[in-house]
Amino acid sequence: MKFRDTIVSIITRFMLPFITLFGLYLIVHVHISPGGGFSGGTVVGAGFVLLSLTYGISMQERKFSHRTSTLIESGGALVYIFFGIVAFFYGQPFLSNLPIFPAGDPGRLFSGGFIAFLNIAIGVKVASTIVALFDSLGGEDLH
Amino acid sequence: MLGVHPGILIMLVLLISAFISPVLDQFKFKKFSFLATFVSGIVFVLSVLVIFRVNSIGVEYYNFGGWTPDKGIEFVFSELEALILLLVSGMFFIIYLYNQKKIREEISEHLRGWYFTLAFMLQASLIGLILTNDLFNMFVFIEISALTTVAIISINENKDTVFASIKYLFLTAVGSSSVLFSTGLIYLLTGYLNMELAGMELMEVAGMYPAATSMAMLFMFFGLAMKSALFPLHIWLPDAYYSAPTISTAIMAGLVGKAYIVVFIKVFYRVLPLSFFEQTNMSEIAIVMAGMAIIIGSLFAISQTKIKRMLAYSSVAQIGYIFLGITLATESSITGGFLHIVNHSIIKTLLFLTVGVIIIYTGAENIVDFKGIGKKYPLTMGLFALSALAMIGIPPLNGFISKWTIAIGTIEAEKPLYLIIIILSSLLNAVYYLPIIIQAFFGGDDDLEYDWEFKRLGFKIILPMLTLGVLILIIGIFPAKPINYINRIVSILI
Amino acid sequence: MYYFASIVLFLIGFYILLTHPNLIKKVIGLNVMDSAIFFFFVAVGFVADGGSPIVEGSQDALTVNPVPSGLMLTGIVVSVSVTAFALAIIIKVYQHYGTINVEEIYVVRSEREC
Amino acid sequence: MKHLIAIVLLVTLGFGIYSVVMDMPTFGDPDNPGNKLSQTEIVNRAVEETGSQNVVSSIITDYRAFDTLLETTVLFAAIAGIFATLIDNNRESGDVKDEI
Repeated sequence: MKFRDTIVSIITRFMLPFITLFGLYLIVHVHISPGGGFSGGTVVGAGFVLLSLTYGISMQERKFSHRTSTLIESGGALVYIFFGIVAFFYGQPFLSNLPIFPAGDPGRLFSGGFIAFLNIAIGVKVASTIVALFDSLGGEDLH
Repeated sequence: MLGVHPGILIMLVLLISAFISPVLDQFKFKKFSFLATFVSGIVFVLSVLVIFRVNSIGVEYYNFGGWTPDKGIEFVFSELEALILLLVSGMFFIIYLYNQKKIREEISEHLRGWYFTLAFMLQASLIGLILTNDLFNMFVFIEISALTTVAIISINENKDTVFASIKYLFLTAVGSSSVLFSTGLIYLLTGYLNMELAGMELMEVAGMYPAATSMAMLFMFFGLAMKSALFPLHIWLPDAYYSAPTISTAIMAGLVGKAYIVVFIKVFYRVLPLSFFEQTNMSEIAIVMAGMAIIIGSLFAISQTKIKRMLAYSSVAQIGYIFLGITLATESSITGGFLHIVNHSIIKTLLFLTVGVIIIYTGAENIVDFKGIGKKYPLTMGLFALSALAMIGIPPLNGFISKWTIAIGTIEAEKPLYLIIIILSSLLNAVYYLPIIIQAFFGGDDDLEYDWEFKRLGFKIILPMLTLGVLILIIGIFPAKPINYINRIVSILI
Repeated sequence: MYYFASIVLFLIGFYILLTHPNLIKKVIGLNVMDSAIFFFFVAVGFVADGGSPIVEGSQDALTVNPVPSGLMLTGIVVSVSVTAFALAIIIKVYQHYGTINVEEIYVVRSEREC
Repeated sequence: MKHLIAIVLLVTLGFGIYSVVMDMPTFGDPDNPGNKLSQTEIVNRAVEETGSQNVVSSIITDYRAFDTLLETTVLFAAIAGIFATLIDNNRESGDVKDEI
């Protein structure tokens, strides 16, 4: 990209860790406070989109190629299905939670059975989907 | 393993293969159509297991996560679901078997991984639509199948497919929105999303909130009629069928519309109180729409010059038959409508498969090009003729049985006008199918010898078509068993 | 009254979808329609004086109905997917026809038929 | 003309729906049929049954986790469709337009 604004690039560099951190917080604390895999994943994805808006798509592509995005998306969904299938080995229906996974102490980070894990899987998938969407829909013009 | 049910395994197998295909695609895996055939074979075997299980155990419910139906999501396995499940998975299996080298070349090679990903998802969503017992879950399945259908139309992009898919996408999105709105109204009135619980609750509250109930019904009807292309809402269908690749067209024509009709049956007979449907003139409107679909679909089909478009308009008319059967709501009309879902799915798929062979091997897209083709492809055109005759409703074939049953239904419902419409439309069907058959076999040069095409096409293309042809004959000659089975379903529904 | 607002929004979206020839505006109309339905669902689940459905400490606090909100999270994602896919196809339409105006597309198509 | 037909259609639809709204259960009433399960069956028991304080999360990823799986499938379908339609865009950009 030919044009680069100093202010924008510095602020991006400054903000990016916080955006990502906030997204991760939303994902991981889904069972305690408002948030969730989708919203958190979108925030993380938006961080990546900001990166490619400021530094051009090539920078982002180096960190996040088409191939990795496909692998991450499929992987996220497969992990979700895997958590569901675990129930079969305990004689429970698909996607059973508490009979199998430890409930923990409500309000702590490690509680709520598989809820947090499922949301991590979703969050990763959604983040990569947002980036891939941006790439394929608007990405061309940034080259 | 207590929590495992063959029906759930079907969903899981399909979803997992849908998610794995792109990964395999990244690693230069090439044999997608083998994978698809294999997976759909497994699904077919599992659905045979489901139907046996339903026959021996009876109705079963599967609660995801073990939650009670008022909170969680539930799948239901009764005879209705098992029959349509068998139909969908069997048809997918046959269509994938047919998907041989020459036909596969319609879809360019680097897209094949994505194509089969989408096809797996479409199959999963259709099966989910049939099995689910939860209104919101149904909406999500509807959206999956809408998106994947659009994607398999537009996979071979050119001017026609792109425009057809954007048109379909907008209309289908409006349809899903109205289904969602109706779901919201039902939830507002009952507090349940589960179909059976909401249905029971709605029986009681419908009297208290008549306007809201009828609005829910109106939106649900509009949405599902849009999706299954009932007459004034059919405008997306001909373009979509015409421009899509052969396999996509076969899947869409044979199965996608049918799944929505099954959803229509489930929603209108299990959730929304049927008495209400009849009180509020809506069933009258639906019947009139179906009657118009039958006549106008046939008339449009006559005026077409492209064979795929003609078949598409013929589908519009046949969907009219099915809706007529369902909305007349007498016992034999519903049986006939139901049987026509199965029959039309088989016949239309066979028609599109044979036409696909002709178009791909000879390039004959227009009806006039079919002159003399019967001599070059006697078996394919013979099967085409068989299915066309079944579509018209010639006695020993399956189309006759279902049309006959619907006709009996019109007499039971004391609506003789529709009997006339059925007979008239059969004549119209004959007007557009018979000339093609006659031209194909007796038109063209007389001195051409019959040239059997077994070698040219190969066993793997002929086998699926023959299977469907044999099915048409079997259902036509021995209709007692399927009719009894469907009668059992209908007697539970009413 | 809240229901009524969502219905007005629904009708506005539907009007845009029906009458605007521009495909992008049709997508916007579709989104407005979907948002109206989301508002409707959230209004369905509202309970007067209810707090947010996060249970801390006492379990008996009155909260709004969490089910419609949860459903609408799903609905929003679905709507995003449809929008994204529609935009992708519109890009293709533009590449093939050189316009995203439906009326002009019909002109191009009828010229090609002749 | 088209606009007029659309407006007439929508105004009729609007009046229809307006009469429905008047007929609907009161807004925000905890005793609405739609809300009858929420307090007793879901909010009060969610922590115990799912171990999550955020009841909305326990609905989307536990009670109705299958919906969420399908939701990711929808997203995946969209992205697969987009890749399938736009994929050769990057390969042969430019010469598609020449067809017109």
